[in-house]
Amino acid sequence: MTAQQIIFLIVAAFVLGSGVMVVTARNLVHAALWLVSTLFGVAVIYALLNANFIAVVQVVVYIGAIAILFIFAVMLTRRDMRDSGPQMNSNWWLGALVAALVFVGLVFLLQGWSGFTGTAADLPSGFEPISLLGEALVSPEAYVLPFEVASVLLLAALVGAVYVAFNKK
Amino acid sequence: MTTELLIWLIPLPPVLAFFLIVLFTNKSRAASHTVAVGAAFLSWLGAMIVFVRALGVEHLAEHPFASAIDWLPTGDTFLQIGVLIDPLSAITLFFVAWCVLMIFIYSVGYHNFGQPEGDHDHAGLPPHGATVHGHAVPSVEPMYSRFFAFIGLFAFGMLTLVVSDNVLTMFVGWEIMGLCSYLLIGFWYGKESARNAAIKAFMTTRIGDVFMLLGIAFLYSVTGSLSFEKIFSEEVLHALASVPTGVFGLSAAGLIGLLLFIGTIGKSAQFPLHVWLPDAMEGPTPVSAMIHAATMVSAGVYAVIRMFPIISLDEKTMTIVAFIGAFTAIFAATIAVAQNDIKRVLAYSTISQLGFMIAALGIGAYVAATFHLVTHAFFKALLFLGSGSVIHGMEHGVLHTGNHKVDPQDMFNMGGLKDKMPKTFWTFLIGGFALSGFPLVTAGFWSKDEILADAWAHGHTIVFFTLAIAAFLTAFYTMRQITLTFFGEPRTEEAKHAHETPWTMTTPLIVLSVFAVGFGWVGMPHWITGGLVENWFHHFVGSMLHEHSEELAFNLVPLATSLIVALGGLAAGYFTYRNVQSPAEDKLQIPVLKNKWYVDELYNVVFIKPAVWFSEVFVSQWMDKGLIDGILHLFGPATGGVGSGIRNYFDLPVINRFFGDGSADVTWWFGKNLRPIQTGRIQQYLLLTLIVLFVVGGLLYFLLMA
Amino acid sequence: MIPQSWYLILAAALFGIGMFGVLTRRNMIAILLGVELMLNAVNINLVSFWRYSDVLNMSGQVFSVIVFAVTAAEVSVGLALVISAYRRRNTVIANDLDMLKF
Amino acid sequence: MSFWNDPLKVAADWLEGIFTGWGMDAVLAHVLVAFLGVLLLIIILMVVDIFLVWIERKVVARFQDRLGPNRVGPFGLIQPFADIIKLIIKEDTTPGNADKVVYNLAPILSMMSVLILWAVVPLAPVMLGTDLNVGVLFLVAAGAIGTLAIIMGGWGSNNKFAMIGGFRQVAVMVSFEIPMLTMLMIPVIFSGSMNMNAIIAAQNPIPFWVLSPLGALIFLIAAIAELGRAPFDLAEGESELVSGFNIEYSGMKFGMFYAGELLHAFTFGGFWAILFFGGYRFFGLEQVSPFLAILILVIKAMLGYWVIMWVKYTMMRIRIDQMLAFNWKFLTPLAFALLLVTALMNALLSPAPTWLYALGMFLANVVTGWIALEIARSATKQERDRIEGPTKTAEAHH
Repeated sequence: MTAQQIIFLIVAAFVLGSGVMVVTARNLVHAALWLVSTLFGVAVIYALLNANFIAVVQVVVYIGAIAILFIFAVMLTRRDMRDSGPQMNSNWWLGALVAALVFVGLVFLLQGWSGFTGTAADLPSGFEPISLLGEALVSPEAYVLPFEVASVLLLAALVGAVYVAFNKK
Repeated sequence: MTTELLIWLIPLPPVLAFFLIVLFTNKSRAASHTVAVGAAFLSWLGAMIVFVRALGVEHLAEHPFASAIDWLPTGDTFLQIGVLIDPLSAITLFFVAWCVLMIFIYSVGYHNFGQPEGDHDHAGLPPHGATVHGHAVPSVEPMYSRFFAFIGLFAFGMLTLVVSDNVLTMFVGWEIMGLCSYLLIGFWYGKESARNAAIKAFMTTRIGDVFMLLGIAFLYSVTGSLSFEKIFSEEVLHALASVPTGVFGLSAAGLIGLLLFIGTIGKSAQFPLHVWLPDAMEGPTPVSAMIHAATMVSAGVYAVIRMFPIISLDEKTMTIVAFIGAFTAIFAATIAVAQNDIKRVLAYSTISQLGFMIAALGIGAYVAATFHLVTHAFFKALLFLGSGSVIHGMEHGVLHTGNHKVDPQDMFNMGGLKDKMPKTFWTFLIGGFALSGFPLVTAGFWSKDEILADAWAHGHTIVFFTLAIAAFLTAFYTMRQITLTFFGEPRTEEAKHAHETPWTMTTPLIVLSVFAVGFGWVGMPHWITGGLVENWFHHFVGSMLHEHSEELAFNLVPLATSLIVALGGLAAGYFTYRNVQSPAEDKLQIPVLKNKWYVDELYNVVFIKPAVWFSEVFVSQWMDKGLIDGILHLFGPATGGVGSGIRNYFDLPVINRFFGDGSADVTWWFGKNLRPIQTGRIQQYLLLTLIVLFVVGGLLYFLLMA
Repeated sequence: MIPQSWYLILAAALFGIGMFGVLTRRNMIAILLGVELMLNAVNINLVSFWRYSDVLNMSGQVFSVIVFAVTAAEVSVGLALVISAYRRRNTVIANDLDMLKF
Repeated sequence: MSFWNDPLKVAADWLEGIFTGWGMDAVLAHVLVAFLGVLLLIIILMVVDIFLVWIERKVVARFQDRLGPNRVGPFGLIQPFADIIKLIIKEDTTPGNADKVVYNLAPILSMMSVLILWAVVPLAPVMLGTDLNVGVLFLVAAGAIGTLAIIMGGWGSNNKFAMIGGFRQVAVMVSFEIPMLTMLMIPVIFSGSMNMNAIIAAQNPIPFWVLSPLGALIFLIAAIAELGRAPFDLAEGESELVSGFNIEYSGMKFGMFYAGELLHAFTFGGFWAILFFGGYRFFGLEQVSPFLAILILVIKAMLGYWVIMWVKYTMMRIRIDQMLAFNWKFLTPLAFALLLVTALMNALLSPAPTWLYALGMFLANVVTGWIALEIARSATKQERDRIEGPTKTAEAHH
């Protein structure tokens, strides 16, 4: 077992543990903070995958914006923040069963795939994923259209969110 | 900008103006006419640039400005859409652009822009005037913007036709103009006469268009192309001339030429199909000018000139063309003599002058016909706009006296307008003289003289004499018109109060009168200038033909003839009508002329009555009501019996009870029982979805694997 | 070296946890938290597929970037809806908002 | 290679040699040495931080025409240590019903968000924590953790003032992150890299503040707002929120917030120097020795820190709505416009000679700034007329 594998296992355990806390924590602010730690762990996973840019963007976007938004939303709906009632549905066991089935099904499907246990090739020397990514995002032959559509989607979401949440006097 | 691109752009501003006005600016009069006149100006500017550049090109006929792109796929090949500027289209573009711009500007004044809204004007009727501080003043046209939209489209049609490089786009422009003439002749659709005239114009020209389309189809089937460049090449022309058709012993070229020429007969109002044009006077006067001078009828002649290489291949066709042209020239001239409506005289004069051009083409005088087309466009536009100005002035008088029974278009109600409307008078006089062919100074003289000279020189004596007489009549009725309108004393109270029109109307008159005089000089035969200046026009347009036509030598007979008929006609007209005060004193009010040789009546008896009889009595009464309805009435009860049987024994019990109500019951039952599933709880839905997905997915997986 | 299966199993597990959250939490914000976990699982998959196939082909990273954008949009609108619902109905419990039934 | 030229490498090699000599595994030794390096950096930073307290207090005193600490040690140099002792021996209170984990985690995270920044700070050409190829983005990512720390502190205290302070600070940080991120792109455009070292290397011979003075200014403003210092110190707002998000903290926990803020300010001064003033570069002096390079960087960072202090002690606090309006209606559009202008000019001028490139960039910045100021001026005038209009007429009425 190499050092990398050990790190992976530690991080994966951290991610999964935090993830479980996200969905089980009674206090929603704690759940959101556990989400932060999950996301941070996922960022480390990205770094392990040599995707530095994605890792940093994960921290900037998820922790810097999305998690903060969640915490804000929790605080703005404060009445239920310290809700002492159950945080789960009555049929939570069914949800758990389905989620477990999803996991088992996914793994079952994946292990039939030939590339399942494949290992990664070494990165070519002088490999600059950022510039490649940048070019892929703005190149007309590649992904400029989805990229622009995503930006339009963001704008629409911005307008929509302001409109929906705006307190009409 | 390359010249080719510019040519592409020339027709576009008016059509853009059309859409702009229709879609956006139709609420604002000022915006509408600004857009329309601006568009006309842009087209004019483009046309002038192209024209000047065309002048600078040596051998323009061999190396025209041309550009084409693929348009309609026809199997493996494409029908092309393209533009072409050769000497002929350059010169046509020149006069079209000028006339269109002038007419657009004129329309602003003609429709009383700046005047108040009428007291009881309705859309679809000419404005009746408004009362301001107790005075009657002209009122603005209620459908002002609509008018500019339509003439914009009209100009687009004409410009498209002129710049197109193939018969198909030419035909498209041709048909756009057909539509616009319908819309504009019927512009005041509140008047029954205008409605009828619009329908008449549309239907009559349609006859010609159908034949023209046949000709185009035939041309395409024979040559496989519609581009001028292809069909006028030596080999294609040769092939066309040598293919027999078996129709009247004409060659393919002859038949195609004849069919296309029938289109022109309709569009340019030649003899059998001329009846629509006088009635088209129901439209506003700028429209008359547009149709009669700048665009539509010129388009007909332009088409014949354009198709001349094909038409001229067959002698028989040429003879027919010459005959119809000459006959129309004299026939319409005789009618014009007896008309009292100022615009109608001009309408018949137009028919007659177009006859001149057609006759000239029929005898092979290509350059002379083109020359006359251009000069005629200028002076006839001038005359129409002038007559519109006169009518406008008279309407002013009518508004003043309030006597709406007086027809402001009847020349016998006028008289003495010379002093009331000096600018209109002088420009009208110039136009009239140009029409009559007043020697040496006017453009009309040079072009008409060239036609006569051509006819004489090539031995077409009959044509020559016919046209000479027609020219005499032309001078006569023109002078009659001028005398009755402008000279003498005012014959009515209204004429006394006639008033000069605003600058928007007089400026175009002045500009056009410059051309009515000046344009003749570019086509002076070289013997008059002693060879100092070459006959530029002959040189320029004559280069279009494969064998360059020789310029004619000086010949005294046609020159003397044109001098005599012009001056004689003018003199006769003036002296005859100098003292005529009322229609009763007019000795030329011969019924047969007054009634246009009874052609309308003849058509009425020969075509319309039988058609009405056929539809009303034969089809409607006998066939439809008698035969078909009878059969149907038989079917009715029988079907009714069967139907009620089916209804009672099949429809009600089976369809309604079992299928209709039954399915509703079943659906209702299901709905009632499935209702608890729809809890409105999103997580339950999701859970259910996933479970179903698992069951179905698992089943599929194992079934497919097995 | 780490075989790809580790990443895929991690992603699948995270996805399952997220789905459990979505299916069982009563609070709408908590449901959205679960959605976030699921989206992250997807992103792990995307990036690992990028790393384990041709690294010169950036499709995996590009799509994960687009997932970021979509997530941001989803969260902003979703939370705006939650707050709006809270203002109107005074609750953030998903099962209390069941007006859309028969 | 000598200690003089590459001290870190030499020291690390020596230490690794010692560890392996003890019979330790080579990989483990490497990791251990790396950890020791991190520890060393943190210790140095903490020491610097202690002196920053002294500097801050001295500078504010001079600004306010006072002497500042002058009793403990020469020039009061020992004063911060006295402070620390006071903070440590103070009672560590925790509010009732506070969310203890969150409450205690917040100051640590706050300090961490600052320390983590130094991972990408190039102290010298050969001395930096990690040569990350997305170093610039890392800056923002660490800022995100700082935001989290403040909201955790605000919420965990179970105090309304703390909560409001936290809210305010987060609103400010989240919104000022946008112009800051945008301005970070300007050195990236010029250098074509997000790597800190590459950015510094690209500032030869022209530092980026010449190419983009407006960019440097906007970055500074956004940085001050990120720091939450005056005039953007609404989260603390002594007069209204009685210290804001850290109201319930006492003892060393408060000390960590406080020290974190000072170090953060110093760090941003450093980043300002790196991104716009050439970092450790000073007429080739940095090539002589890494120690000189560090000295240069520290001096430049101190200058930036001094500017930040200068602003803090001369400007008054502005209202939250004004601040957010200033960001969203002025700074963000201006930043976007400047980014566009810079990118366009860069594309346009890249074939031009250097002097023309620099001149064009400079002028483009000046023109953009001038246009923005004109627009702002006319908007302000309208606003003022709208508000003061009735007052004036009322005065006229009297």
